[in-house]
Amino acid sequence: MPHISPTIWQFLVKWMTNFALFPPEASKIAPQMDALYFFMVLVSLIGLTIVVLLIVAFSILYSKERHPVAEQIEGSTLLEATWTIIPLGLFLMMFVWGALIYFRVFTPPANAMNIYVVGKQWMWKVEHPGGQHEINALHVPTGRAVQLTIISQDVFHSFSIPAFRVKREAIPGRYTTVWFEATTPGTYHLFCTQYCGTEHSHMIGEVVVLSPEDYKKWLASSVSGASLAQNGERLFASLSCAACHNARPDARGPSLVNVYGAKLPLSTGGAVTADDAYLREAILNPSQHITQGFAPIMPTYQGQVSEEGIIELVEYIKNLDSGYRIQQTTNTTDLLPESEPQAPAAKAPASQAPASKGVVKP
Amino acid sequence: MSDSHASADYPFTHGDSGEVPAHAEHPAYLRHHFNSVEQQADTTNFAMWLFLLTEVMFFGGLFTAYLIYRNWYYPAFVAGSHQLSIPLGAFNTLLLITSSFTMAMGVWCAETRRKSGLVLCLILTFILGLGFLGIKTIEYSEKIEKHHVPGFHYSLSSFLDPDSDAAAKAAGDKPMALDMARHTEVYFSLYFAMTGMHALHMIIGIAILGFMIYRAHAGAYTTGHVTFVENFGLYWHFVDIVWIFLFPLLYLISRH
Amino acid sequence: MSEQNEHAHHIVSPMVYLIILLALLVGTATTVWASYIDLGEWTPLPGLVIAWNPIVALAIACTKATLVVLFFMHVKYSTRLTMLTVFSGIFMFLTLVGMTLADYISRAWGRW
Amino acid sequence: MSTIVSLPDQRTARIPKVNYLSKENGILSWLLTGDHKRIAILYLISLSFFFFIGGALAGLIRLELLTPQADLMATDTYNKVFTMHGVIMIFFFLVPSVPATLGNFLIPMMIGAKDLALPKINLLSWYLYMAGGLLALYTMATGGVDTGWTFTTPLSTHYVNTNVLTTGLAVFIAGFSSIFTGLNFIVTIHKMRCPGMTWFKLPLFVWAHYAASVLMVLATPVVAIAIVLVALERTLGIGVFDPTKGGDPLLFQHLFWFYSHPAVYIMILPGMGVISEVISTFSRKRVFGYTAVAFSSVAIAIFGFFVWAHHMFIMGISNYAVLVFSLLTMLVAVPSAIKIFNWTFTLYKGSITFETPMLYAFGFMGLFTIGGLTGVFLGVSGTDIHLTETYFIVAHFHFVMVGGMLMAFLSGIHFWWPKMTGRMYPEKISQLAALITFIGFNFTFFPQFILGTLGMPRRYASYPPEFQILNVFSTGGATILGVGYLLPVLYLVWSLKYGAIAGANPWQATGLEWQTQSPPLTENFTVTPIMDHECYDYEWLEARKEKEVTSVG
Repeated sequence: MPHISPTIWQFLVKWMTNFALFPPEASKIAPQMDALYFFMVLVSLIGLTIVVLLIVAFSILYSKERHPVAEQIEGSTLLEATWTIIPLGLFLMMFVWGALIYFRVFTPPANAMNIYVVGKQWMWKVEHPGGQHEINALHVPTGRAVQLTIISQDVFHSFSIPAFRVKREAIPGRYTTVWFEATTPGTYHLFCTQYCGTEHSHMIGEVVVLSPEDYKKWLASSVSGASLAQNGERLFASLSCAACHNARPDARGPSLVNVYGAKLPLSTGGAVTADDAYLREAILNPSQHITQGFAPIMPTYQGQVSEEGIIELVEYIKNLDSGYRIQQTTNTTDLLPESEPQAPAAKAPASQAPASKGVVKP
Repeated sequence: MSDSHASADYPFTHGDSGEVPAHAEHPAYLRHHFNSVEQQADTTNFAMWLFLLTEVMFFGGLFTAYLIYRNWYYPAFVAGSHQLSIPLGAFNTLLLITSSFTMAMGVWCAETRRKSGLVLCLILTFILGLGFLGIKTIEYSEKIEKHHVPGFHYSLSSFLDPDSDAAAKAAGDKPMALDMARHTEVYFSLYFAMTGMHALHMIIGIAILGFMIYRAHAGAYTTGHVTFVENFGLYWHFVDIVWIFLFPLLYLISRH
Repeated sequence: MSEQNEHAHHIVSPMVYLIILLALLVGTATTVWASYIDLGEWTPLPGLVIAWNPIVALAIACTKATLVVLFFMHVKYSTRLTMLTVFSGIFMFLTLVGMTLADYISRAWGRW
Repeated sequence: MSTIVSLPDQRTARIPKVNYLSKENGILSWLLTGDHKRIAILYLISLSFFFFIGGALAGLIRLELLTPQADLMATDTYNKVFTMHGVIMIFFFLVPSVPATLGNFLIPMMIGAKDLALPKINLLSWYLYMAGGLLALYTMATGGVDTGWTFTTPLSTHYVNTNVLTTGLAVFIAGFSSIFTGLNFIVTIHKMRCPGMTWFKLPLFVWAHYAASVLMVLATPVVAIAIVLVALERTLGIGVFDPTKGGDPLLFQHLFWFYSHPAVYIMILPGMGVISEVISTFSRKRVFGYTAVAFSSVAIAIFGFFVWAHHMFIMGISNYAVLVFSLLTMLVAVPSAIKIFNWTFTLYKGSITFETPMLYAFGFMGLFTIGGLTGVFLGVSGTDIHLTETYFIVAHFHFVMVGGMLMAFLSGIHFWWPKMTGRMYPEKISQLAALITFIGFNFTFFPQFILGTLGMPRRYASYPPEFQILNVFSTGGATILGVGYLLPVLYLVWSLKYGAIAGANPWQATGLEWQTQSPPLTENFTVTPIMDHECYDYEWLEARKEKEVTSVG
């Protein structure tokens, strides 16, 4: 064997070992999308071979030597019809199949585990409801539907996991959602596929799929401080949302208990289900989202709360199943010296909060 | 003179005569590549219409933006629209419609070769156009005073507390929430984009009008060759149509 | 000739122009007057509210525009080709506005 | 291999003394010309200049992607390089390429007119093109722009401080150049056809340009207003696209893609026109199903307006809109399939020869079929989720634009070179160049399909190591492609002086442009021709040749 220079040898080794041709299928939707993909590849190959074979055949059969005098043919409507109907039929079949997959990918199931993703110029911030915060990484368990609620803080990004065949644009100003169910444990690529500036090609990361047990271990080992809901509670108090939304019957703002998923009648008529997007809009542009029977006095928090803050508030509101937590925060704010004197003396009967120690009656 | 060999291949060149067959006597303004005056006038008219098509699509983008944001921020559009004065807007519409009329009369004068009539109509159109722009400057200056120009310290005071603002008080506006008041800037962005683009087209029109008056005075358009006046008429009427749509959409949002 | 050129160049009489001018002025007056009256709303489907005021304003503006196009711009007297051009322009304008609005309106329907 | 080229006897053949090139000379005769043929030559020279700048930028991109790390240049330089590659290639080469050169030169001759309807507007169109082009070069020289050719807001309005305004102005001006060319063609085709030239006697080249011109006139203004709004938002801060001020960045996507999808049909339709002419001439046959091909051009133009949001499937537009636009994208794919099959069946029972234009045409048909079919992959909403914004899209549009459009452009340049210059190009080396281009092209862009399915994102300066092999293939192919594109410049310029004298109709083609001398007279025909025969009427051509041979004796 003649001497192969090290660089070529290194290249060949790389060729043998590190050479991907098709992305791994690591989510439930991946095989379905690959089925459609290979069907389309097959149809395209057949179509291409038909065209190429015809061209080659006609070129050989009717070249100038073999067929010096050309016969003028006007055309045939039958042939025209065939190569209009057949491609149209094939394309429509692909359209229907594709639309089914599209709806399956972008309609999260109700029981999906929600993870928030905030795209920011040149990094992905992933926030698990339990409080785990990850940068350019996403740990998910297998066999569980995971819904990503994605938003961007500045420009268009696009959260793309090729191995899951899933991709959703991160848009500043509104949530976009996508869901997947991971199947095979492993580490897969995470890309930002919408051009977002200088470090666009470094805005990458890895998606680590763990078996349910490993996922629990990871959750336990990586908890960092309070959960999103707890942070949301602190924000809820510091922004003095409780001043109006204090779940008392005489409150100035609608009660937020079990509001998530409820159908809210709006002051402008019509009703809307309170999902993440609605809650975010209600915080930032309240005057368009006033629940019936309440005065439009809620101030806007645009520019005062970061995207992560809104996510924490939304998470807090989603977990509000009783007025108890709000009462607790309201009472503590009463203790603060500068909090304004108590509203009219007729204090509504304390909500059904169990007598908990450490609460000082004013 | 193409040499004899060449002529064998070209069936469309006469033997070796080579000289262009005598044309019927044609007026000076007929361009060489047209076969008749009729074809030339017809062609330039069609070309003008195609150009107006591009203008329709150009303003189409602005109208799309307007319709979307009007649905999204209707209260802000109402408050913004109350800042505009209907008398000035209506008067501007009258001015522009009359200038369209005088322009049409100008085209008629050119067709019937009435030079003085043509010059008079063109001057009237010129004055009415200037009047329109004058009123626009009044309106714009009023907005600049009130800081309603987006991007230049845009102030929300006249929406947050309408009593401090004469126009808002007159329209009986109620104080607006801050987030909706902030979206009035989108209204004024569109207001200035649309009326600004329209005014720019007016200025171009008036400039061409000035040139035409000078040429008409020299007797150019009353010799039977009216395409320039006719095409300018089409442009002017188009600019008038844009205003006919702008006026109700921007000024008359829920005045009751 | 390649295509029947415009028949004898039809000269529109000033009387027609005058009538159209009056019609346009009346149109402007009506649209201003109509904007001061609350024409109410109509809700064919829950959540879909159609206010009559903008519809009326647009209808008046469209009639004024058609008058200007037909008479001031002589489309009424010109070839079918000019008519075709005007319609293709309007059609493309409505496509741009319509299909873009179709996206915005149907966004609120689903959870997406 | 036999050929149909019939040149006059080289010993006595001479370039005709009076022609559009020799009629008047001096720089002013070129810069102030109204002659559509001279404007076409001006466009040809400036287009080639911009093509090689764009090509050089493409070379830089491919060199950078040889290695997984971003090591050839800093990432923001890479961003500026691919942005300028996009802007120059699309706005300053692909959109004007065939219409401005071959269209300008040939449409008046094909319909028997003396010139385009509005010669001065035609010259203005070239000046606007040059103004836009020089402004784009100025932008490159003074720091470039790194927003991508799509100017995505809010990136282009708030988050970059490079020359977005000057690039926007350059594109705005070049847009008007395209509008004026389209306007000129529509008016000429409608109003200046010679007697007897009905709509169904028009060559398919003219039909394709008519459809493309309708797109140019109706779609370009919308990108003009989109750029104006981006400029206003960038300078004055109006809140039309700015989410913090209540604007919607998706509105820019709607306005931008409303133009940019018809723009891809503006680019491909003229190429299809060239292919119809070349396939018909080199198989000596009328195009199979002439009316079907003509109407499919118009159908592509019309349907091209309703499909733009398939560029935005994952951007959060409503799922109902995705359904509508995906369905309409399927409809717009069908006319292209009709054309491919009609060209294939034109070869049936023909008398085919394989000169360079025909080789490029075969290359076009193969590559455009792949390009078109992969477009359906992206039109189907399901697979689009995985494939959008990856190298699959880069491969798709390069297959259609470079494999389709550029092959058609080169085929047209070689086919009409004798008519434009009176000289024949050298046959053997140009067939070699066509082969090299075809091979180089497939080596460059086929691996990118695989990279796309692997999920490699667009516009990445660095990528994971397992993608390197395919990228090395792609760069290797790019070098071959580069050679393939350099060769024509060499031998075409060489042929200007040393090429064989072509005579009026070297290919014995049936088009009206071949029935007059080459290079043609300034007024194209001394006597306005009468179109008394069908187009692609080879019997009429034979009959005329016998009559002519006897009459000259």
